Amino acid sequence: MKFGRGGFLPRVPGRPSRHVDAAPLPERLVVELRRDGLTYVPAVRDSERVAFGAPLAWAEANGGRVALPAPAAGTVTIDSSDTGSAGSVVLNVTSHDIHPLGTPCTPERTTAEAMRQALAEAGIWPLIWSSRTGAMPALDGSETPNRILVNFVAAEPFRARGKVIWGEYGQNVTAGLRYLPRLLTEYGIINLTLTELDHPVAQRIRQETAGHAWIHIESVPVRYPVEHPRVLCQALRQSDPRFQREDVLWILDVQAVQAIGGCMTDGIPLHERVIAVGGPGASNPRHVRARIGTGIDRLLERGELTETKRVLRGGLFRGRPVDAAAAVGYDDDAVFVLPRPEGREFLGFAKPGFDRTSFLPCFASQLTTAAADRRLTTSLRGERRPCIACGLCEDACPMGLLPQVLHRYLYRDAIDEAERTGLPLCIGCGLCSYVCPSKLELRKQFSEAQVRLREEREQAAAAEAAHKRQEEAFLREKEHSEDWRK
Amino acid sequence: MNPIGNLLKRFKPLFDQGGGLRPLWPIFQAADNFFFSHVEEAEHAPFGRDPIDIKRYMSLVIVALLPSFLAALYFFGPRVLLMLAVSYAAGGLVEVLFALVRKEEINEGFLITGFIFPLILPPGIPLWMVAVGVVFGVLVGKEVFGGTGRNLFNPALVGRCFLLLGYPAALSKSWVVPQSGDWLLWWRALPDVPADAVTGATPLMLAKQGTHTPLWDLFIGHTAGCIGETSILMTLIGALFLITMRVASLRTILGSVLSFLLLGTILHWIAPTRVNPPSFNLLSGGFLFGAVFMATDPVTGPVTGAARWFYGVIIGGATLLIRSFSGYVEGVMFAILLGNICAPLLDEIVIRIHVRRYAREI
Amino acid sequence: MRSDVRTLFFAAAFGTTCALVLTAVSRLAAPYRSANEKAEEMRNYLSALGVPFDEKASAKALIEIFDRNVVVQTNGRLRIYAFVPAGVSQEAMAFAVPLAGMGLWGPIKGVLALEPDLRTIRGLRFYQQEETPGLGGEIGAEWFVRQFKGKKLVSFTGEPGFRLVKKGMPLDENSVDAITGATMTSERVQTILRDVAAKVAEERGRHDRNE
Amino acid sequence: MTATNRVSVTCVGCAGSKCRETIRAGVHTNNPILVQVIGICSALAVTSKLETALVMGIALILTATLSCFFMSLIRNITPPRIRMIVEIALISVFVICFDQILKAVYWDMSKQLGPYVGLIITNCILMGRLEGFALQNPPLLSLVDGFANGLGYALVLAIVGCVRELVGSGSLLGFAILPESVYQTNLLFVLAPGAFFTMGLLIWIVNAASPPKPEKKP
Repeated sequence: MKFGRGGFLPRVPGRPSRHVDAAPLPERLVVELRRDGLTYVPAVRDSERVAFGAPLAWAEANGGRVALPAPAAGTVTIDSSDTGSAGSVVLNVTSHDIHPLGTPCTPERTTAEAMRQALAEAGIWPLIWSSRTGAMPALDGSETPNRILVNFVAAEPFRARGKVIWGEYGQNVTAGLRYLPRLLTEYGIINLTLTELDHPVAQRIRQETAGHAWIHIESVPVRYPVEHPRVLCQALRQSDPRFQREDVLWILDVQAVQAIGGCMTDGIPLHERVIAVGGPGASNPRHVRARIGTGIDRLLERGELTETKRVLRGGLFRGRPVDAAAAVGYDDDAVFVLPRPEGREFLGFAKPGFDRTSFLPCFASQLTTAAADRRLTTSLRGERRPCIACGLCEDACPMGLLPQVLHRYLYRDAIDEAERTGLPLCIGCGLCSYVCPSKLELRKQFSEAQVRLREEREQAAAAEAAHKRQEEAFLREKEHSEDWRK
Repeated sequence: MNPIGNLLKRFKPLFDQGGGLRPLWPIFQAADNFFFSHVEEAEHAPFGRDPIDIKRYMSLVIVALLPSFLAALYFFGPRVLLMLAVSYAAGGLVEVLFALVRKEEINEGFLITGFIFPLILPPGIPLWMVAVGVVFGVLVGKEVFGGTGRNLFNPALVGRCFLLLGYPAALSKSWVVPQSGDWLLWWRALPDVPADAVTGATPLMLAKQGTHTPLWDLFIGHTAGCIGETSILMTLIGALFLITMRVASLRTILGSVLSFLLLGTILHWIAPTRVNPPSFNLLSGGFLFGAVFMATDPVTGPVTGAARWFYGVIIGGATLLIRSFSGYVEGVMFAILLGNICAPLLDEIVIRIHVRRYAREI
Repeated sequence: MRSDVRTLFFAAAFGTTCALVLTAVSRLAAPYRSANEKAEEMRNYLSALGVPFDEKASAKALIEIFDRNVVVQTNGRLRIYAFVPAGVSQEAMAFAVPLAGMGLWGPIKGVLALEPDLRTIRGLRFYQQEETPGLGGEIGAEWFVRQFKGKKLVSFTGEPGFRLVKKGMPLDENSVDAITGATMTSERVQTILRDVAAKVAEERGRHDRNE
Repeated sequence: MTATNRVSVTCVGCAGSKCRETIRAGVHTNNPILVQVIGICSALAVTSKLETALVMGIALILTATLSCFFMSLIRNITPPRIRMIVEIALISVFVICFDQILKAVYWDMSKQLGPYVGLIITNCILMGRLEGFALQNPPLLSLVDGFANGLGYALVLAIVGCVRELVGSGSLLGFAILPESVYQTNLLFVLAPGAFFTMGLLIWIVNAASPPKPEKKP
């Protein structure tokens, strides 16, 4: 596939090994009631006993209902004390057993309708991204994709890698790939994206999928944020002339396919995630298989969740810090441990820099291939300065935007000009903030402006609607009075 | 902690809130941040940041300038050091004063301005003129616009322009033939050039009168000219460094050099008497130095990458035209200032094109 | 309609008043002004010819001195001002010719004074020029024009013209030092001098034939 | 009798404060050059020496005062449709008179000022004052206004001229202040760009000292 310029993969220490550990199964699982921007309403009462896979909460979305299935059997406590978040459901586990729900069926005998229903109930549906809605696809069958793109690549340091999941759940993934065509239109195509096509894992995938003509394998560069659905979508549009603008594309990653496979063949809902625990602060970087609801502290070795380190949920770029109480969610696949800065370095800017890598090839680490950014901490690593228009953000931007120009517009509050200059296209990958030598908070600035823009649009639309209503009421009134006069 | 750390620690209370030297806080802070890296935690995603910062970015330019500086030292003697000291002292004073008045931090941008400024002056220029020039450059070229990042014009070039227009006679008398041999003589003559140093015309002046300096001398830098710009070899080393480090915009450099050569070839073919041969033109005077170190100043150039091509073309073309068809033998300075003026316009054009593209995608 | 008439009437009255005022002022000032203008020109010729006069003399006095001492002849393309000192001799003691041409930034105008042989330069003055101050502008400076005194307007091969050579080069009776750093202006001045030298040479030929 | 007296007294007092206000506006708060930045092309051209700057300033004061006064006198009988032409004509009359007189009695100065005295006709300051003030105000107040604006212009010109002559030639009013042996004259200040810099810096200093009030948004 053709990718534009931009994107960057920093060399960060603490890459998780291919080994997959099983996290301990705790007695208490916490399921947050907020996921993918949706707030779920509990479907159970306090101290009610639920079975494995039974819906804990529902949310209405896109013409249907999606569920949060219980990751284990147990007694429920509803915790809504937290005013900030939507609250959570705490499950006191009585049994960790996993057993199939419902009857398995073959792909040939499954209908799209049934499959959508099953995926929504199993909590898998929100893992699919649709190019039409920019989020999870509609549940009522109103959209049928011409394409489904299954992404094996995770460039953001460090998210669970497709190859690891393939190695662990190869069968489930192939099964999932067999079910996916049910959701497609006729003669629809499934694209698989891999990094290298001649890698042993890639060759095995090709062998497995060799019989299926509708599966196309594509190679993509490992450059963050290549896994972002909008980047993939743009690249597909640019490289494949058969893929039209009005065509619908669904994108999902390997873990979602694996879950689909599990759900459709064995009837097992989404109940565990493979999580990459890595980063310069991780003492044992590895992959961990964890039941949903397991506290994130259970994934970490002792000493990682302390004052001197910051634990991010998600990768380096998009991860957000979590506290000790946070638990594994239905869509988590990464925990990034970043040390906090300690002490100040003497004449740091003048050192050759074998222990730091940068977007610019201006550190000595460039000379060796093995060097990694061993000094990566939560520090800004520099003073905040005004923009000097160095253009690094433009080089790094994967969407071909001009972040420096947007910054200038937003600096003087010209939000309309920023909108015309492509602000809505920003995907919030954070690379511009990452590379900025002046340490400007570009990502924050852009996402705030996007929110403001959306609010303004909504307000304008609401005002217009109100105006229209008023006018109509006035007309009715007038008609009415005229009628009355007659 | 090393001794400098201890020293800074001991004096810190004086500059802290309530200390006796509180108004001078920016100076202390600049020193503190110079020696010890600034530590501030990221409060927003991404929580890890790239190690590049403005200090590193700017110091790379200084490193790239070092070869030219050393060549200047070799050709024009220890007076070059004195000029550098004067430039830093006088310009730094203005910078610090403004930081104090505005209660802002002292910016790193001046490090480059102060270093580059003496390199674009003739070797025999009186020291007070160095000071006046750099003060004017920093004041009118930068501080008037609000400081680093907001200036329209390259401060060093503004300072030089001021000197050229203000003291044309003094400047045209200050060209000295490099006296690499007798160091002792140059030391003794400080702070002036030795009395018997031969004043000579620059290669471009000579070319106007029909004498062309051999290309090899031009390449090595054994000619009269501004102290930093004579040695093309050293400029090329600096350029190579900047380009591999990706600190200087390759687009600007290529745009200017290619347009300069292309237009030069065409015009030389049309009017060989007026226009010097392109090889001679490229190697003589300060064109390369300007294109590599001054045109690539990101603040005064265009903001967008695509506009940098055209920016380079304007600089290359204007230099050639000024050199060939005007009363000035050298045109880089005016060409770059002209480019600075055009930069926002070029940006606007590029942004318009982008807007059209985005309109299709949104 | 009424307002149109009113406007017309007002305009006529106002215009007439203004015109009257202007005419009056102009008439009152005219003699002084034209005297000043004429004196300005004469001052240049007088000083180039080396006629003794008081720098601070009034316009009237200057014109008087000029009329007494200078004879203006127009021969072909050339206007020649001959210095014939009143009551001393009938022979011209010196001649002056106007100089004009383009400089680097604008027109250059001046006066060239010659000895009676029409070869040797007696004096040179540029009274109008817009060259770069400090560089080309130095052509108006005393040190520059003083160099020309006593030099010849003809090279020793007999070709009319004059050369401005780079400082430090050997000088002969047909060349002076150019201004360092003002190559273009020096070239222009050289061209202007060559033009006028050609005209003078023509005139000299006629002169010689007459004699 | 006493009543009329009081009325006239208040009138004078009121006029006095208004008069002060007008002068303050013209010279400082609404200075034509420093605040409105109009009429600067002559200010760039004639300020290389203090003497020319002063004469130009005087010329503007005179023409502005006189034309404001006379315009205000005839403001009620001037047909609105041709008022612009009348204004121009009025200005030209005074300017041409001044130019003629200058040429007759002060030839050297007239030569140095070149076309700029004549160009006062097109100076925005004069048109602006006539159009914006004299047409609405009584003759005496208009006279004061014209004078104040002329004075504001002349003061700025004098300051710029001072700086330029001092820096550019080392002298003031033709007297050498800075000896040539010590001081090297700066030719940039003799050229027009010098006026740009001086004027720009002057505007900067004045604005920094008393920041202009932001315009009220409607």
